[in-house]
Amino acid sequence: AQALDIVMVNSNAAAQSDQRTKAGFEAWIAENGKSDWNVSYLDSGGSGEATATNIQDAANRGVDAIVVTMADLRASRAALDAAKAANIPVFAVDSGFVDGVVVDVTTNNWAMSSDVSVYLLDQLKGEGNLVFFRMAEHHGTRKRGDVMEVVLKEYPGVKVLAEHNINYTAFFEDTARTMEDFAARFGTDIDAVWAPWDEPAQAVVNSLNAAGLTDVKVIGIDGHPAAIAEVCKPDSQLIATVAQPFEEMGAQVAAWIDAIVVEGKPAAEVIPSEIVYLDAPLITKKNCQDFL
Amino acid sequence: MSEIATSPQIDRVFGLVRKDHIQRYSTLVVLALMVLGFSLFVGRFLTSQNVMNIAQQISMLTIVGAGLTFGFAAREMDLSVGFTVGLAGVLVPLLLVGGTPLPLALLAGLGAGLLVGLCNAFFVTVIGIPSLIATLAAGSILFGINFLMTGGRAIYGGLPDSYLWLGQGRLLGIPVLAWFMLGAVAVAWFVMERTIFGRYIYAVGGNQKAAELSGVQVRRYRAASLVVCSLFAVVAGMLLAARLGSGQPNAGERYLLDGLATVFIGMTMLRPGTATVLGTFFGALFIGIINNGLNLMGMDTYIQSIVKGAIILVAVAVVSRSTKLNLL
Amino acid sequence: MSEIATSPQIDRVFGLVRKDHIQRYSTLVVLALMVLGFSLFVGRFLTSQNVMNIAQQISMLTIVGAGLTFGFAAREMDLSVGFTVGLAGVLVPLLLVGGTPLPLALLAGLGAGLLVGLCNAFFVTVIGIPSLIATLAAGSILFGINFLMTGGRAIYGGLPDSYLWLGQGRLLGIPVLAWFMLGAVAVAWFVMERTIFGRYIYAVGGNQKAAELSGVQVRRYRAASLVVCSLFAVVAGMLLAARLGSGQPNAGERYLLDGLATVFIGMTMLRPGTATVLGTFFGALFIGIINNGLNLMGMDTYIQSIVKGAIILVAVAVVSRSTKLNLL
Amino acid sequence: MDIRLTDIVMQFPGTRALDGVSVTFRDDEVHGLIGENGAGKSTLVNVLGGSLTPTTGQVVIGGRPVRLGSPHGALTHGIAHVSQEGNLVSGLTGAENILLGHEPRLGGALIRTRALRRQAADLLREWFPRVSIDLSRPVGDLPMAERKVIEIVRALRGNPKIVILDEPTATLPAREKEQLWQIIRSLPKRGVGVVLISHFLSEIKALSDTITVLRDGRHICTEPAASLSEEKLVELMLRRTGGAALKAKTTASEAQGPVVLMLRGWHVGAVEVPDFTLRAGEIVGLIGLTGAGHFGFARSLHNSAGARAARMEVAGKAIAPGRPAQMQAAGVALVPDHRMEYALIGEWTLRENLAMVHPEQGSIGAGILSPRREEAEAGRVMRLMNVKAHSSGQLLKELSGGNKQKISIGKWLYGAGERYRVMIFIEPTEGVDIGAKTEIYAEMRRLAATGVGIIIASSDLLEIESVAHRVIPFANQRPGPEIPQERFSEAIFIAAMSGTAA
Ligand SMILES: Nc1ncnc2c1ncn2[C@@H]1O[C@H](COP(=O)(O)OP(=O)(O)OP(=O)(O)O)[C@@H](O)[C@H]1O
Ligand SMILES: Nc1ncnc2c1ncn2[C@@H]1O[C@H](COP(=O)(O)OP(=O)(O)OP(=O)(O)O)[C@@H](O)[C@H]1O
Ligand SMILES: [Mg+2]
Ligand SMILES: [Mg+2]
Repeated sequence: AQALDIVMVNSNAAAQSDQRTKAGFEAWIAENGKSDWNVSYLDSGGSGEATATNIQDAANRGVDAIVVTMADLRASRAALDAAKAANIPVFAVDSGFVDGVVVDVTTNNWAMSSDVSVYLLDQLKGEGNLVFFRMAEHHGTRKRGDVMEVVLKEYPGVKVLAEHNINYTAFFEDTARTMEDFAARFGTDIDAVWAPWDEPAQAVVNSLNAAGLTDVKVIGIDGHPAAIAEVCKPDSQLIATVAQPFEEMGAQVAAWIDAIVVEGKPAAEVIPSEIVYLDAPLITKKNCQDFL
Repeated sequence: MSEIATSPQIDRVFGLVRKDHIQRYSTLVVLALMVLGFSLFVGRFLTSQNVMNIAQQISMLTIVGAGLTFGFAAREMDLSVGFTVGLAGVLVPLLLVGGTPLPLALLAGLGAGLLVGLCNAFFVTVIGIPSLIATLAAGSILFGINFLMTGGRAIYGGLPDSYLWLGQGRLLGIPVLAWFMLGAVAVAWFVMERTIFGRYIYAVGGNQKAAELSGVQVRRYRAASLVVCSLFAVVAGMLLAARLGSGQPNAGERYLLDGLATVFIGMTMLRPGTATVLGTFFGALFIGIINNGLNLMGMDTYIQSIVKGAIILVAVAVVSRSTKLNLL
Repeated sequence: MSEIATSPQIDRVFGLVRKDHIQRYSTLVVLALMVLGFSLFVGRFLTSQNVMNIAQQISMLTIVGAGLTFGFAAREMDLSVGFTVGLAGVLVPLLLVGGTPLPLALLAGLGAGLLVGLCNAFFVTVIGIPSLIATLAAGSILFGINFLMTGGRAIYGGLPDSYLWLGQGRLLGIPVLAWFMLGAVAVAWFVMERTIFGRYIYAVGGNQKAAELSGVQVRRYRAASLVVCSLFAVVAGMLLAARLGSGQPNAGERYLLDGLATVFIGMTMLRPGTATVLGTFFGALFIGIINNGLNLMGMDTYIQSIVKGAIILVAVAVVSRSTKLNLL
Repeated sequence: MDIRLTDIVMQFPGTRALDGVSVTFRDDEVHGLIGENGAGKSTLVNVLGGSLTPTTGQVVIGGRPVRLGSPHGALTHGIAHVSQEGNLVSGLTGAENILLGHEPRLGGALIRTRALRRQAADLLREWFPRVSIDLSRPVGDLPMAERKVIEIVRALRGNPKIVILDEPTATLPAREKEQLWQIIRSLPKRGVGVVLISHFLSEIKALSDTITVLRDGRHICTEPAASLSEEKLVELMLRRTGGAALKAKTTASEAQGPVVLMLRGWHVGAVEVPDFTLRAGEIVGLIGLTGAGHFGFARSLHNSAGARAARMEVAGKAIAPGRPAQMQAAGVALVPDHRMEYALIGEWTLRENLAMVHPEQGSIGAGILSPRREEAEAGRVMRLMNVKAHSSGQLLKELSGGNKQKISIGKWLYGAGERYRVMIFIEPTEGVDIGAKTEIYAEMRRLAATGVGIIIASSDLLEIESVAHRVIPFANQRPGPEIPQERFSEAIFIAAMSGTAA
């Protein structure tokens, strides 16, 4: 075994995606007995500037590998150059492939959204009123919203009652509050709610229940365990989500680090392509038991 | 000595009354006009359902604001209050998920608030660090603690219904949260306006030297104001997690700026320049009603933000023209 | 009559020097100790590469802090400063992507800052709204504008190299950002400490009534302090976007609390209780060095946050014990 | 019961304010404390009142050394302190201030609001039977004189053993002053000893049973008042023979200069002045009772934003009323009362305070300041005004009251040249010792001699008598008939002020 110093820079550690990636990464290390890997975790709290600073400091510290999760690496150009100059490999998880990164492992946000969006609209049988939550500040949620917007064009029978851009810093409370207001405003006119990821979807479900609305179809994306459990409740209004394999991404990156940094294999041999897409299956009330 | 100055000539008295009222109630008048406008032009604004929504939405903010009011009255600012909200909002769900009975978990939350308040008070009154710096540092420490407690993740599920009821249930047809808010406002108002404790808090904030010369134990009341701040913040935090049905380590952060806003707006009414509990309550109502009304109008988030800022400017302009407000 | 009092007995003079120095330099001593500690125990801390990194990392914060220092000196607080940073950080990249030549885009950024500053100043000095409220509302408005400009998304790519050079390049081996920071500090220091303009800003903040009765045009200098605040903020915003190579509408938000922290820490040194440009600079250095040093030690973010809070408390405790600091 | 201070040393950075002072204060006498500005009087009573802990030395009460620690600690030992700078909570009402810390309670925690109002009114009536103050208004809205009364009532409310009054009459108008004198005289009989600080020697002499003189932080003597003449007191305080110089009167100016200020139909607030003329070289005194409008009139000549005038001329040029900056440009200067509130910045150095009005004097052009030039000009003014400080870099807040006042005047001499044609002084010797008073009067006379027209508004009638050429008494917001110098006397002043002009 070889002792490694690794830094994992989380874009926003309060988000489940970062957490699950981290968990998968740690699990792989534990399973493979890499007790001499020393990993330090830096949280950028959602700030692009903090991400750049964290990468820069890690590069300067001279660690053996840097993992960046859920950031947008286009805003860390100079820091990546510093890592490159110091010959430190940078592994990106859902952070976009840019020059200076070994690989970006991710899922396809357009594809995930098209799966679940079409599913929702089909469940409505092309008729009904929709509340549309979006969030433009994160690239993933933005792409999902854009896809929904395009898909909607083919469903003239579905009317968007209201659109709301979620405030990222307090997304859960913001969504809950806004949904309450929409419930008061539209009442039983609401047939469906589209949320850009699972946590606001959960907030929407809570608010609907509190407002006494019981016949609304809600979808989320990410497939967080709590969301899958919610989908599995027969009477829950959350009808679908998409399971992103964050743990797998974490584990995959750990395995690559082992191969490239420890065993010294050339990156091109270990990693199939610059961007590696992992599958993200649609989860509905029918198949959810398989994912619990 | 003051015969001349106080000889109450009728017109002067009327002049005085009018001017006083402009100063004290102009922000409230704007609030009333806003309510009227929304009632007339926004369909579901005045439904009981929506009124309950507003009450629920502002309750945590009001509770945090009420706590901050004690601090402001004593001229102490608690910049750690958002993280204290977060602390309770993570600690209590964590304990509950771990199987601690509800009353114990709530007590632990209060205990944590007491501890935070006492630490802040120690650094401010014993060591002498200005509260702005001490609580800024405390906020940094609490931020770390909140995230460490859960390893950064939010807590979902596994919370007992009795707990969720605090944040989502109703009592006598009124949201439990609203009861908490009204209770907190009533208690805070009573303490500040009707007890010696409150009087001394105001005195310490008004003129520390004078309070000292009158035999008021200044340190004790400065310390108390910070402890009360933290206690109200943990109550808000526990309720927030119950409302969200989830413990989120960073959910409290927005309560600092929003809480300050309620206090500032409150300082423009009733006794202009002074933080009062009722003023803060109306301040929270003000913000809550703008948010809710604009949401019901279906206004876009970003435009809402602009309109909200503009309304605040207009509302405060009237009193500002006639009184010199010193908030700092 | 002054022969006796001024007869400089040696021990008295030494007594003076000692006590004064404790007050004025204790925070700096902690800073120096910290640098020493990191140099000894953290391998790469004292490399020229890392020193440049630190300079880059704190430069925007220092520039914002220098602006806020003008506000504090005049007793005006600009709570919109973070959103003003964001405004420039979105507007300038947007113009550049749209093909505007660099000098024009930068001028537009400065113009936007001037406009924001003048609006703030108008509401504060003409309408009379306390700056805490006026700038809080302005922040809400700017937040909306920043996001509306880009529809909420960040701007990537399409930025000219000459612009990126401002945020990422070097001049004479030193990061361009560091030059900007040093320039801003030098200019701000000179204006505040060596010009009548700066003296009047301090006068207005020190005793507004006395300044007015001394013939100082109080409004003008209060307004000026807010305009300077905004101007420094847009400079920081333009540099921030150049450093990131991206215009992010919410990138500025953390500059409010962090900027205040630098000013507060600065107020504990040199002239305790007064905001000074050099104090703010050292305050930013303080925070920047903690962040960088702990990062280099490989400490987890959350523990870093706790350690940072603790270091601030310790650093400020010494001066707080010996002086009464009034920041509010 | 005795309270004894023994061998008190108080060392401030750079200043030894008290140097081994021992005094005994008793609860059955009025103990006068005198000394020039900066002698250490306030410092001594701050030690007695618990606000300062001495560097060395002890406070001994009833034979036992005690540690007071804080004003609260002193209060528990029966020592109440009315400090030189006012200390009330301006947001609270008069009644609430009087009983702050002693509120009538219900169940230990609640305030009995009605009882509080009644008790406060009773206390006011008990101590100041002939003063009526609206105790239901926030004290921030009350005139200074009323605030002082409230402070004194608050100090007396718990029947202390010793009450410290640090220059209580410096800002009091005549009528309140007299009432306070009666109260001070009566206190020892009620078992309350008084420590009285005042720069009015006649007042000290008339009220005290015992007098202690301090000089440069050292105890000079403690003697029965009866054994000390005013001349002797001056000599002990100043180390020079008192007498002629201190009593000098302004000589009637022979040649009347040109008119420097002319007003017709002046309205400001409720004050109305139909006609006013001031000539170069003359000193005009304004007097009046509380609320008579003379202070407001004096202030309005410099800060006249709210004033209306049919005509206003300064040095022959017609101008419109305006803010201080405009009036200064026209040649009008004002030394206001309440210096810490209206003139000075405590956290600033003396140099910066002095340069506040005319910083350009210390500038090398283009608005850039030169510390060396500032230093030189500040030094000049400090020598001219004889300021007691260890350097021009000392912080203003560290100066004694009288020396602060000198800085407040010195501001207008820093870089002023011949620029001001009209100088207005309001209570120019508030808290100033008798030596410094003569220096300030001399400065006013010197300015007059250089062709400045001077207006002085003061509640110290002796001051007016010794410095003015003519006096305009105000009553009910209107000027009364002018009193020429040859008719000056206290009796005539008082008659004119109460509107019953002789
Ligand atoms: N906080 C302080 N720091 C430094 N020096 C001080 C401080 N307080 C007072 N002094 C100095 O101590 C000396 C005595 O001051 P004190 O206020 O006791 O004088 P005083 O006799 O009350 O004078 P006055 O009649 O002018 O009020 C002065 O030289 C003053 O400058
Ligand atoms: N130097 C000053 N310059 C401007 N305004 C002043 C000044 N001093 C006092 N004032 C104003 O006058 C109000 C009353 O002050 P103060 O109690 O001294 O009364 P006054 O006008 O001086 O008359 P009097 O002393 O006879 O009561 C203050 O609250 C303040 O608003
Ligand atoms: Mg004194
Ligand atoms: Mg007065």
